Amino acid sequence: MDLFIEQTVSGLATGAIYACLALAVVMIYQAIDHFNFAQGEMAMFSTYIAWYLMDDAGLGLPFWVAFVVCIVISFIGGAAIERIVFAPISDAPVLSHIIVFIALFSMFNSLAGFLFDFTPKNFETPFGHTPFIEGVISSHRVGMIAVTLVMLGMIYAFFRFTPIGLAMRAAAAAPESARLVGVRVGFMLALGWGLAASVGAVAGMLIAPITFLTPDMMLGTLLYGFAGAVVGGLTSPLGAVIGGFMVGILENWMGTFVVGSQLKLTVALVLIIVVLLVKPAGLLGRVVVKRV
Amino acid sequence: MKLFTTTMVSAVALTVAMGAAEARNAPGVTAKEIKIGNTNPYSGPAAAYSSIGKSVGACFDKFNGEGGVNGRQINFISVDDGYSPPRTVEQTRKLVEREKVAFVFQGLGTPTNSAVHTYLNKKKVPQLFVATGATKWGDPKNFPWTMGWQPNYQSEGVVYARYVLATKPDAKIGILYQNDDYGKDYVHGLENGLGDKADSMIVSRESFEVTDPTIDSQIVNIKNSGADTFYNVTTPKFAAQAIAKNFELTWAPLHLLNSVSNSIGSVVSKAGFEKGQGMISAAYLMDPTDPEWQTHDEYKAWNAWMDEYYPDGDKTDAFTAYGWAVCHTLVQALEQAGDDLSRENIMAQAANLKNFRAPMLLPGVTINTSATDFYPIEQWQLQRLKGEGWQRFGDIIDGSVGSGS
Amino acid sequence: MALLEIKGLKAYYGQIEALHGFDLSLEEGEITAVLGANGAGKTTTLRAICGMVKSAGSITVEGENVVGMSTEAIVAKHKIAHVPEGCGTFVRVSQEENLRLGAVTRRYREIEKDYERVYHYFPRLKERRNQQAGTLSGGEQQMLAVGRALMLRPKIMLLDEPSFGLAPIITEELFRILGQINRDEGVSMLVVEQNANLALAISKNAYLLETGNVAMTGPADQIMDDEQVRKSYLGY
Amino acid sequence: MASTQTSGTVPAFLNQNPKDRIFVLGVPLPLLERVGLYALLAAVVVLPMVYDGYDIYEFGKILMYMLAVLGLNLLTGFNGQFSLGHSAFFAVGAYSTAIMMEQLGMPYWTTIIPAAIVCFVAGFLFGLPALRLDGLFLALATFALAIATPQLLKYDGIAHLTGGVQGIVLDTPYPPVWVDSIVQSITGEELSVDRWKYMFTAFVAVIMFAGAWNLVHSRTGRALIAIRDNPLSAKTMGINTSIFKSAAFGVSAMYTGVAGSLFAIMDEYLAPESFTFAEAIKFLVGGVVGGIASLFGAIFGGWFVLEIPNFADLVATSLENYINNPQGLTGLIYGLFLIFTVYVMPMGAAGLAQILVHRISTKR
Repeated sequence: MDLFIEQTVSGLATGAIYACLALAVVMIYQAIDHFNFAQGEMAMFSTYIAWYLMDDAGLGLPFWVAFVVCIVISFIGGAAIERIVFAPISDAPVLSHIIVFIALFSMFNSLAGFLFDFTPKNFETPFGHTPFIEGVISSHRVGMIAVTLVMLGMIYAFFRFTPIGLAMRAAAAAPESARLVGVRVGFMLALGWGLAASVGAVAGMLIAPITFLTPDMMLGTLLYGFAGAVVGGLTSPLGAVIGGFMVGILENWMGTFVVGSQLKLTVALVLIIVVLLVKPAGLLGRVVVKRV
Repeated sequence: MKLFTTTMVSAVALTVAMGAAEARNAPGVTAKEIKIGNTNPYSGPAAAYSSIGKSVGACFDKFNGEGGVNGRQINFISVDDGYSPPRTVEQTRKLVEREKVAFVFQGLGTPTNSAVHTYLNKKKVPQLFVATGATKWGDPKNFPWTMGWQPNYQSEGVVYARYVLATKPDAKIGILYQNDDYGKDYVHGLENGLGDKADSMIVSRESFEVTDPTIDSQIVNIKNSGADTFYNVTTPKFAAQAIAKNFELTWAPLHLLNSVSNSIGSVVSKAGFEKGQGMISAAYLMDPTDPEWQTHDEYKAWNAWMDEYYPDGDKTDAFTAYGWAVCHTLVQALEQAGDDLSRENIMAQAANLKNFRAPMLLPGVTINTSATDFYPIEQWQLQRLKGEGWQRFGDIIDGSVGSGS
Repeated sequence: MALLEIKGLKAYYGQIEALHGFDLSLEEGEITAVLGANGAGKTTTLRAICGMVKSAGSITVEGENVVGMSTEAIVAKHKIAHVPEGCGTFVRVSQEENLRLGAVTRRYREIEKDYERVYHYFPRLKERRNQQAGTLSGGEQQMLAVGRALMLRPKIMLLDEPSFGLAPIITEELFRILGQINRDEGVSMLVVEQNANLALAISKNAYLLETGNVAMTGPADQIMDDEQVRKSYLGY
Repeated sequence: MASTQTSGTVPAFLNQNPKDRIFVLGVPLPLLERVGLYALLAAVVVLPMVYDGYDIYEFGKILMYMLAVLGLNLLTGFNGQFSLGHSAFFAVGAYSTAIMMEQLGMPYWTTIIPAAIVCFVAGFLFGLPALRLDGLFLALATFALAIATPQLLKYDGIAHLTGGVQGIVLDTPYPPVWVDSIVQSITGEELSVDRWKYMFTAFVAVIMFAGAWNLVHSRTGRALIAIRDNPLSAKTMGINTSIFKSAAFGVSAMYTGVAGSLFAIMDEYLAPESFTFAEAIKFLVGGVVGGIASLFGAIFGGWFVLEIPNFADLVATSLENYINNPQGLTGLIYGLFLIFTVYVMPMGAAGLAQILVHRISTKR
């Protein structure tokens, strides 16, 4: 098969990883109006929890039970982080929030290594690793894309059609006005954190069977996830997924035909900066109109 | 390096005070104790390697429990450098100047050891058996106070090159390597081994970063280059990914897997045995997870020690066997040194190991050093994955590359 | 008893006392104007009623003291719709979603016909129902803000400078509609305004604030006739 | 440069220093600050007379980190822009020095000024697009920069300059003969390399600190602060915000870059592994814990950045008997410190000191 096509397909498969994480990025951006720099580490930590639930050395639960339990734990954990860590500093300047994100980043990373050590762990997949289309894509990757799309549908519907989704967006973007129409802003933020942590957990559990589970699995991945979210538009879940796939493909194209594999991360860096400058709303996002 | 000789001369003045004050023995050596320093990445991106530091510590605990070495207890001070070179400098200087260790042993990592390479040599503090396989550690002419231990990465590359030349002379080789000194050393080794044919035989070179999420794209490129031989120079996580990805692409080249990642327990079993059948790898240590060794005496001794002194350790982790073996090597050197525990003599004895067999080395592999040969282990044996274990084949191969050069 | 009864209201920004303890009341179904110069405490008064500033004294709505209650609870329980200064538009969502947010505390099934109610008062909004709210003009955003308030089916509307930044012709239309809403739906309104003429024209009572205290109070027409008020606030 | 541009256009209030009227125990605050400054300066001069070897090396590193943190403080604390990517400018400075020494054979002490210029330009150029990015987005862009930096340094295309994955081993910075002879004539012993490295570092650091001090207390500095506090009104007052913001980015990069140069000279070895995201976090931690809007805070931050791993080690060793691998918790300790700071002293150690000063101060 033609190298170009093969790289494109491979890019799609990798793009699914980024799409997953980009979705989590958009989720939290919609819910709290911030990037969560600790998002990757939180997802990684959730994945370790799932691993512990599943592994024979841990609780030995079946995959789907562990999957659900992990999502629930992540939801509670995410909401708890908002209530315990962020609620007291809700009026503090952006810098304080960024610092706390970095603190969480550092803490989760460190804690994962401490609790689960650093050797790569094998993470099970219910889809199996058999070839789906011979020589092109495996069953797990197809399953992963499918789950990503399902998640996308759910998130889209949640934000678009449910009152609580709308209230959540309002609470994030304009907390004061939201309060004035009776939105329980604190509750919304906690809910948003919980949901974002859950989406991140799903992303982690889908990614880990491919990358293997290590405490540093998310650092580079998160950067690509951010790139995907920025390209697609931070306010659009659909955009984030498309953006994630695009970043995956673009990374492969650039790596193979243009800059070589040594500068792939730089591609993500340039992409983020260029999109933020040239089209800050991304492909599908809405222009954020500011009243001055 | 041209300045180095002048450096050495003027550095003498700095170290006079230390040497003169304490007669013969190195600082940190008393009638009851030998103080040894070590830096390891207990935190940070390379923390997976920290089990080496821990197992070395546990090994010294065992010797101390049995009366010590030469009647002296080993005081092994192992500190965290987070795999950050500046931190290694701080920590090493602290060990040498404040803790007054006799020498440093088994510092881990190439960039980290490079950061203190000149410092320790200027100060004439032995930098013994560093835990990295770069070639530069065996340079007694310019760095008489530094010595490696494990076979260097280049020598392993040479071993694969010879194997390919012998069994598959028309091979088209695709290389996947980690973009750092370790990866590039492996590539150089293979190129050296192939000699003139390197340019025609190597059809693809793809690198990746440790921060890359996957190596899929690189493997697609290598496969598309028409390669029929895959030289896999990756650390465990990426090695497992590569094995799985090849299988996914139904690509079945001759797979040469570097020894860094040939652990049955932490790599091959995780990628799946069925995906790695027929892989070739070189080894110098027994893999504790390989069923073949379960009845071997050295394995049993190792196993008993793990149970007693390092119960938290992971027995599938090959680094614990590594730590066990390197610790015995040092003990041998110290025993040879007897009661003359000056830094000079410790270094001299480390450079005077003759046919020493550290436990858990592969049968037939021995350690030899001399004043001009600072590469303790230079032997390999090739093995092939069959079923759920490695099968060794062929003779013990000498992979030395330019000893003492 | 009045619908909204304020007694001895004090409000604080950090250490600074912004309101110094005054009384104010709003009768059911009436419009009351609150006038005053910049910094007199008009906006703070409205914010205090909604529990958005730290305050002391008592604010009794429908017989319950709401001081210390959370904003969300006051809005939901007592149906107080606050149209803040600068509209408080949710710029990222569509115009109709803004209306939807106005009714966020009500049950989903009950609000369908309220959209039509809003469009009845503001036909122009209907044309732009799916437009992103941030792209609406200032006048449209103000109408949207009132529309959003209506979605709550409020008992009380608190309007903060509704004429701010609007063209005179639009301001007049807006106040005409406010009067109409008051008559048709019986919504009580507390209107804070710089444009005292317009506010007094639709109000029954009025308060004049000066530096955190009530300087004068009485029926709107009396206030309008007052010599000093005319000079200071009405400009003739 | 910038100050000439603004003279005449900057409104009068920027020329007032509100601290002039504050008195602590009867002493005017600016005077007190000045005394504190001179005391620190005296300490910096005295240290190499007392210490040598590892100790003086550590003090040198504190000063080096102080400069790096100072760069971040100037940007974030005084101009309100964020950077999670200052490890990149640290690397630019370090590599500039190393390349000039290695490729051009320049003596180490001549490389500081060119490296500073290179870093200023790099920062200024990065600052241009950064102008259009809000706080959060700028944080994202610089986050990406920090993560991509080690990879860029290893790039084969520039490996002949940067040494690629091998890094660069540098020559030892020996003291100039005349300095050595002066010291020998006074003390009778040779000046050790460690002491000289410290003296050199301290010399650069003191000049840079004084520069920052003057900058912050100048009209330019107040313009920067005005932009931080209210960009819109700063604009309406006639301050060219974009030039100022880019220049602030440049100056900030220059400070951190010079710290990088000093780092290269001090450690005599560079590798891409020395410039990871962890390094960027370090600077941020130093800035925040010291007090991001304070010059004195940078001194505390520099000390803190160097000592916190030692502190983590200490905690780790004391826990050794209870848990396995306590050193793994270093990151957790970092994180807890950050959160603690944000909660308890949002203005950092300097802010805390300020509060204490205000408790015992009077206004006239």
